[in-house]
Amino acid sequence: MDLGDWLSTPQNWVFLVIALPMLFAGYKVVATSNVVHAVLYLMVTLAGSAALFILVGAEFVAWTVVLVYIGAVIVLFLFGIMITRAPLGYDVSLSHPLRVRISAAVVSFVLFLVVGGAMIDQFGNDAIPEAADATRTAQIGELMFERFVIPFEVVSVVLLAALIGGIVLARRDPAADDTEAVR
Amino acid sequence: MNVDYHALLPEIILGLTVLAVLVTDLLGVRKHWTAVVGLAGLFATFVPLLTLGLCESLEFCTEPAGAQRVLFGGSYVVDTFSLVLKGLFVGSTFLALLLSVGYIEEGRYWQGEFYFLVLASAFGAVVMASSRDLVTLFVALELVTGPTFLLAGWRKGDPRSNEAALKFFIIGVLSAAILLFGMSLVYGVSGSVNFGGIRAWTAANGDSALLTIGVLFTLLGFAFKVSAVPFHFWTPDTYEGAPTPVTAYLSVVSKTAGFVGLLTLSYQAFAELRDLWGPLLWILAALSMTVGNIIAVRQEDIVRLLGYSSIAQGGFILVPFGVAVAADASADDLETAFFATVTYLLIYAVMNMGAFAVVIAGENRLKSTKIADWAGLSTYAPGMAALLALFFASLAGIPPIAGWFAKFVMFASVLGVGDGWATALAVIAVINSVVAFYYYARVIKSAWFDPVPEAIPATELKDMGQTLSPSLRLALVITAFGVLVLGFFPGLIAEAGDVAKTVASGF
Amino acid sequence: MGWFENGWGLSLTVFLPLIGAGAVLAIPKANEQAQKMTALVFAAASFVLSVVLAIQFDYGSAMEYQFGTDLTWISAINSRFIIGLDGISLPLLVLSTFITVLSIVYSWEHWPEPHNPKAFLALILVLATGMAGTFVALDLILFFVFFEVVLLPMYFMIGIWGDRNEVTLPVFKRSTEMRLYASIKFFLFTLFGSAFMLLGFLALYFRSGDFTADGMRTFSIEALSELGRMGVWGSTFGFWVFAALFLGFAVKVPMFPFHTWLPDAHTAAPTVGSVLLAAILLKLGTYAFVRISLPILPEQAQDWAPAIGILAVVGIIYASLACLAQTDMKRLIAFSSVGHMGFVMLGIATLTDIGINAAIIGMVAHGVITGLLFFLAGSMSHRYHTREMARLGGNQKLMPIMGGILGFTAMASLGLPGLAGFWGEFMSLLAAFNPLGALNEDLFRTLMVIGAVGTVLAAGYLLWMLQKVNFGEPSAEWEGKHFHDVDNYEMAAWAPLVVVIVGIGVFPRLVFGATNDAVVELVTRAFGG
Amino acid sequence: MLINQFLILGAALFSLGVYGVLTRRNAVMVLLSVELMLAAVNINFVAFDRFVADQLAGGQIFALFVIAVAAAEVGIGLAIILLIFRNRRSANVDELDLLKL
Amino acid sequence: MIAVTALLAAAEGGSAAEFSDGGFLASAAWLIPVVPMVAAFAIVFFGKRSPLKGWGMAVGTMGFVALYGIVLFAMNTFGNGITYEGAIDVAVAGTNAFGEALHIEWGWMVDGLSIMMYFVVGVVGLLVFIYAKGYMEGDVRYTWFFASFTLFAGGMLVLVSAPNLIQLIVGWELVGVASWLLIGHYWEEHENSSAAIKAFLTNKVADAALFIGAIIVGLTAGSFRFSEIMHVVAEGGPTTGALSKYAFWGGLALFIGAMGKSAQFPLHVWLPDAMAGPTPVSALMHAATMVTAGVYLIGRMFPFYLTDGFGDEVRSIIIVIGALTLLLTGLIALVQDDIKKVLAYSTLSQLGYMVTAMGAGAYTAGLFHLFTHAFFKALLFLGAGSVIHAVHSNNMSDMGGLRKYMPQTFWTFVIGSAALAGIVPLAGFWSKDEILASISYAGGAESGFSFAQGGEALASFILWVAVAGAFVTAFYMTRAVWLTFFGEYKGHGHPHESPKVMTYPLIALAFFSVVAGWINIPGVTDFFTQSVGARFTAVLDHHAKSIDVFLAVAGTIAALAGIAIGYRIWGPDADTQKQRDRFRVPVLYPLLENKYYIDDFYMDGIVKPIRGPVANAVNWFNGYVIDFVVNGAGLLAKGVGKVVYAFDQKGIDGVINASGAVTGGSSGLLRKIQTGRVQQYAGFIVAATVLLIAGFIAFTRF
Repeated sequence: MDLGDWLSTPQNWVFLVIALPMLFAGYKVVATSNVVHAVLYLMVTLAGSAALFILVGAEFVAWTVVLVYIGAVIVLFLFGIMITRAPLGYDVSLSHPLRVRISAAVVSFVLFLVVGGAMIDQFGNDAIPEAADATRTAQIGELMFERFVIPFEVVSVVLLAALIGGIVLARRDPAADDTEAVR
Repeated sequence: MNVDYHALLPEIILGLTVLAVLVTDLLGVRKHWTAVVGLAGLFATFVPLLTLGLCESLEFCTEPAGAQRVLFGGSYVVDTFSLVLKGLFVGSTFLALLLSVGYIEEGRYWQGEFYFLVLASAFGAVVMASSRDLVTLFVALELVTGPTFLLAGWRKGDPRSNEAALKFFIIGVLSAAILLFGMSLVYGVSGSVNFGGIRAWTAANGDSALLTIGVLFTLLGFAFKVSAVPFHFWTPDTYEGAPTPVTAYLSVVSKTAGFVGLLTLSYQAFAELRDLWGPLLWILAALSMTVGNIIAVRQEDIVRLLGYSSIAQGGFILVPFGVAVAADASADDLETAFFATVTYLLIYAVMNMGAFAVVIAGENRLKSTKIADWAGLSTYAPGMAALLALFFASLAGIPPIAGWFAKFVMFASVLGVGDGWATALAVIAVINSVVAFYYYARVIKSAWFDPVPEAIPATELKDMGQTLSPSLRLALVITAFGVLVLGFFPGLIAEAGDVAKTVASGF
Repeated sequence: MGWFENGWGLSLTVFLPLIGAGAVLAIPKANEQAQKMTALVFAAASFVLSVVLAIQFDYGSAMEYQFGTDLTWISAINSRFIIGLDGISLPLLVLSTFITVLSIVYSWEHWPEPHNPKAFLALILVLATGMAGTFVALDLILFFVFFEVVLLPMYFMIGIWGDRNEVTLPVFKRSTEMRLYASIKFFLFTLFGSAFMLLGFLALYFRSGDFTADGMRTFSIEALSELGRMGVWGSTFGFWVFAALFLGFAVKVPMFPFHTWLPDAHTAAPTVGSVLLAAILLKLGTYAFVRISLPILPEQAQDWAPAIGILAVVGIIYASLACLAQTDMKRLIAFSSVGHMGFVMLGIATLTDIGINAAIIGMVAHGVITGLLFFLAGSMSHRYHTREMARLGGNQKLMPIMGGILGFTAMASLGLPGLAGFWGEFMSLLAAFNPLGALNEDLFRTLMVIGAVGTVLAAGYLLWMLQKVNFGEPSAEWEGKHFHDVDNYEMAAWAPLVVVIVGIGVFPRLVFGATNDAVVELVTRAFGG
Repeated sequence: MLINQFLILGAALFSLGVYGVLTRRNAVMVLLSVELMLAAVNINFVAFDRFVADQLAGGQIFALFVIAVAAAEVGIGLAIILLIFRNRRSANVDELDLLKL
Repeated sequence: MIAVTALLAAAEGGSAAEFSDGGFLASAAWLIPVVPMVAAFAIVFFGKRSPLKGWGMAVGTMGFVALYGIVLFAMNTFGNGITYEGAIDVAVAGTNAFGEALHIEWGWMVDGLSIMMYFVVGVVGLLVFIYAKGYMEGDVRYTWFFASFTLFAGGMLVLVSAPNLIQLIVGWELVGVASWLLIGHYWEEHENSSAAIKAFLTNKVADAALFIGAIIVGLTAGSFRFSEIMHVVAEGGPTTGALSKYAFWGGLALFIGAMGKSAQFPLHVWLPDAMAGPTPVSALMHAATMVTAGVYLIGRMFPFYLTDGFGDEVRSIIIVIGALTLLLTGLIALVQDDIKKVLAYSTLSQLGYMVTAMGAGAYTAGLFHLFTHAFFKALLFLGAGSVIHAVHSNNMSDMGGLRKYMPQTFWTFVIGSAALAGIVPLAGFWSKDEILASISYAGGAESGFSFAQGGEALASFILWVAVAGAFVTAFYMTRAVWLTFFGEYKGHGHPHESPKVMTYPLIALAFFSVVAGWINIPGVTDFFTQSVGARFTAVLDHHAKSIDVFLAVAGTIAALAGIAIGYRIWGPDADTQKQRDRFRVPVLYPLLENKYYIDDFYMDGIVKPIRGPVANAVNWFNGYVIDFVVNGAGLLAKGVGKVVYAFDQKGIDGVINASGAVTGGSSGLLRKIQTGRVQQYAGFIVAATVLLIAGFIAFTRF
């Protein structure tokens, strides 16, 4: 199907409306020279992805993204930036010099081309089947606790470990520094 | 739903142990009790492993031994392979804890949390051995890796340790992302997260460009875990910077976890895609062996040397995968290759743990890991020097110490195919093992042949560090005994490897 | 005593020393006397057992493996614990246990620096097990393991107790301690060889699967020899496998281009180390040729025999000439080993039963003779604190007995008829006149003539060595010094060797009686006689 | 809706993330870029999930786990960064070289 | 075990039939070699403690051997000839080319030839041993001397009792070693040990040939037993073809071996130097043992050398070598001042006679000369020894006029010289005459076995060489006698007659020197012929049935001429010093004095180069070529490691280097830690990944 037909379907317009800002925001995340802005741009991208999930009918995932990412992770990032007193204003030295940037750009662009090419080669014009209804959250829940209970438990341990370990590392323990520093 | 709790018992016990450790820590008793609890838990975990393994000889056991216990619709399987590797993980973690106790206590570290994290990571490894779908595999892998990021930085005051943690972390998350991207593609193309499903689809449709990318990304994600060249860069720094027991843990458990991923994916999920992973791992094996060995020759720091040595050993462990490049490799050959990898992993675990045990003992005594400072060790610490020689000779693969058999099965697996490429890999491996002899011998030489450096008066060394923690002594005894017995009776370990190879069946 | 025949006797002979090593290590460092006694007891026990084996041995059927057993060992690769004793391995087994005992006796009062009897004895005993095991192993992997067991102990012996003088590598102008250079050289050389040897073994293993009745791959030497007899290996396959094995064994022997580790190792090693190296370790290689290469790859052996023969003879002449240039007594003896092993290899290269008989008696003779020579060299440098022959003149005057024994041994070494050394040389030359039918007669006869010239050169360097060391007036630097002539421990260690040298020389049946039938059988099976 | 439009978007974001990882000097920024990559992965998963009409909703569940794990990793990462920052005994931004990895 | 074989006595038939197997004496003859060997070791271990310091044992042993020898000789000569062969199988080592087991045997031969040798070695040996007691009195290594001396005789007996080539080699080398010990007896002086080594090595060169010869003959004949070999030669057998195929080379190699021991030109150089040993050693060595071994070997193998199609071509070489030795070495004797050297060269010349005879196919004649020569040469040496003992110098220029002081020595010496010169009716005359006769017969057209093209001509030429030799012999002996015993005494101190223990042996030997020849006077007695004729395989040589008057006269004239001219030059009324100068012929004299420069050639042309440049070159090769490769490989590997590591470090370095400075958070630390490496790693990883996928897709897709 050609571009015309593609544009004739409304969802695609919606898609474009969401996707293009996402790409722009994504670019800013890696390009902007302001730490805080970068974080906010990331938020935009994630929000976009959430929107896309709703578009394809994966509500639960979408809301989780909003909750976990925008609700927690982003805040975490902001805290991190605050605590480490990273420059809140513009900081041109936020990225490596141009030489590095160019080579990195080449690498990632080639990566994009190869992967994208492979995708087109693989799926061509295959369309996502029109889903009768969105995936029911209940269904997700059932699967989660029957089929995927093990990973669920595991991930809980991951989080616990991250939490406890994070605290231990991040906290200032008295006098540890100088004694340890010697070793 | 009805779950086969017998099959899950090891995970359950281990999970409870993890929590128990945490609780003990809160109780505010002497910290090393947490370690004791952890050790006890690990020990307890062995029991169900045995009952599962020796099932038919036990009356209460319903299913015959070796039979696959398929859980959760095939996303979680308890078979001989997973049992053997769980045993390996639990055992090596046990040793790792033994190594830690003295070290951690002395260094004023956060003990309870330390053991908690180690055990959590081990828990992940154990789960990994049974994972048969991408989700479980990924999550388990993250559980293995996550805590190790933190543990690498456990020597909080030491910038080197911090560096180690950060480097490890950044490379880790990057490769995790790559891995995930690959998994997503594999899932998308094959339409299933389950190994069985993936295999079925590939069997029917063969591969495609996108699938190739997916598979490669996935495997490369694991290549990072096993620190195969060129994904090894983090290894030496992290090994050197992290607390040495953590290094030991990384070099054995977390590395082996990576190999488990490679094994299950290659021989099950991507069983039909041999022409993809065969060449890939062939290349990685050749690179890892060669680069790892050549660089190790130059090392002056013993931990760093072990880092490169473990890269090289990783290469040796990868060699059997190279069998897959042979188009006419029979199912038998592939099973042999699988057997070889598993056997190598088992022996490697024992001897590498032993090597690190000695290094920790020496570090504890000399407060240095410079090989030059270890000169003349035999004059004031003959026992330690002897053990050093023992384990390094084993790593070098000199009969009659365990290592030789690992190398042997490795050679055997690739030579058996009679394929040009496979044989070429064998020859590369031979030359590399000769190179390896040199730097392992160098350490032995320095410990035995060289005079004590003037800087350190031998008298001081004599009384210094006589207090090897009992746990460390225990670890040394276990590993030393292990390498000797396995050296003379490699049949014991070969059996384990033999039963494990069922996973590779059905080619 | 059924248990004795069915493997226990042999296993005990092999493993007692290892147990002894454990026992020695268990004894506290201070208690040296106990360590010595323990070591001696275990070594002696092993020797006695081997003698009992030799007595019980059924010489009527020397071609069959006796006292053997066949147990499961590594089922995963179908490698089995197969041991056995036939006419070929019997003399070598006895030799190894014998020399071990003498080494311990000698060490009693002669400890090399740094003084550490415990470790030293333990290493000797481990060596003993490795050596004895190699001679009885009938499974390639078992053989390989034993073959390698000797490696580490010898590495340590050279490295720890070795010669501490500085040497400067030619060309590269790097100087290092002799022991360090020699030890790593020995280590890497040997491992390099054995790595290829292992590849060869594996190749055989995998090929064997296609030919055995039950399709089982096997490492059993007997089974593989049977296949070899049937000539199942392809020519190119066989060629490469033989090449791999050749590399592994030739390094150990050592044959001409691969010999350079030997002079350094022998010179640097402590006395007992050199003795064990020369007396036993070198034999592992030659024995492997007889036990493995020839029977398993007979056709390839015929293709390779000329090359081996040529290298052997080159080695003879080359070593003799090198000896003439030595100023260091021990180094001279070391080089002479290369020459003598050349005769052994020449015998093997003829692929005739005469030649192989010659080779085996040559091994035994070289074992006792060169062993004794190294003992003497060790004791002399222990007294004079130098091995420079120029400075040792007139030793005969200062230490008549030692000088006498030295003269005797030198005579034995140059192949004086009536002493052990003669048979190896003469018989291998004799065999070279009538090599196996398939081989080029003219070539081997030429080799015979050159080899005969080699005997002249050998006489030359040994006589000149005696002239420099024993004869003339003692140099002024020993003026007024008192030198203790041969002491009791030395006498106890050397007298038996002297007796054996004369015994074998006068009555070669001591060796031939055991070997001949086995060798004839071997040749007949491999090359159709 | 084509599957590819989602995939290409994912690939693009992923490549951007890679670019970021390679170019950012500040550890936090690097971590941000990784999050970007993970977001791309999630898009892939969900899109594929719908595309193959997976009865097990494997893709969505996978995405959920990815989110959780990502959160954990952010936590870990920030903790490490914080630790390193603490070992600089100074608030002077110019000395925070370490973070400008 | 003991397979005693009265070998083939019946099977041979013909001439061998009437021989007896010697009964008990023969079957017990193994004692002859064994007793001395045992005694030698016994003296080493117990000699010092024994009353006579070992001399007792030694002389007792020799007495036993002598007695045994005399009895056997008598039985063999005057009774039936004895042919007996005993053998003990000591090993079977593989199978020979004919599929038969290869036996190694010790054994003992009791036949005419070996019995004659027993007799000679025993009798001469006994006398020399007795004499030695006096001569060696007060020597530092008195006991040791007798031990090795006994070993010397014992080795010779092993040699002559050998029934097979291998045992012959054993005895052969034992003699060599014993000679090495004895020549180097005074090893404090470097020259002596060098002389010993020279003797040993020269012999070893020949022995190498002997090895090869023995191997060739033994293997092709299918047995190492002389009896078997001769059987194959004479009667023919399955292996005859094989043997005759290699007979020439085998025979030649064996002869080269013989040349070594019997000091034939050009391997004669060791013998004169062997004078470094004590005089009794020289006496025994030159008379009965060692040098006779070569001749004995040829005699032992005689049928092989005689029979067409086997070794007969070799004889043309043998005879030429013999003739050369005969004349050339005789001439050297003319210019020697050292009395022992004179005798030594005369020995060489006489050995030349024997070998020439053998070459001419004269078995009996050759051995007969060996027999007689043994006595008078021993006599002469002991006489010389007695003189040296008296004047403490070897040089005739320090002697003169000794006949007044030591009459017995003088008279016995004169008798010996006369015998050597071949004056009727002394022993030397008969044996030399028989040799001349045989040579002339070989030169005669009717000789049944002329050995080569134009052989007759060669032989008849050599006949005159031999005659000339007779002349030379007489000449230098006259010179020796005169310079020693006549004129004025030029030495120091007061010479005196030697003790009885030394003079009695002289007298005894003098007696033999007179009568020994009478047992084989052509046409009158042929005891010796009968005696040495007792062989398993009959030796069909020619020996004169009646005196060849012409040759006898020619020989005598030559001898008398020699004496006459000798007398003319060295005679009493001539001023010896002036005569000496006249005697120094310009070119010839230096040539002779330097022994034709052969020794110099060997030393400077062969030995020194090998010991020096060649050996060093090889050693250099070892260190600078082979080890260069080895060490080079090692260092190269290290170098590569360095490079790769450097590359690796470009990504990784910094932290480790910093680690040294890492204590205390100095800003220097920070600058060190400041490193963007991690992203380089990341870059590597991503790049590698992209490359891999691109590569794989390229390979799998297109």
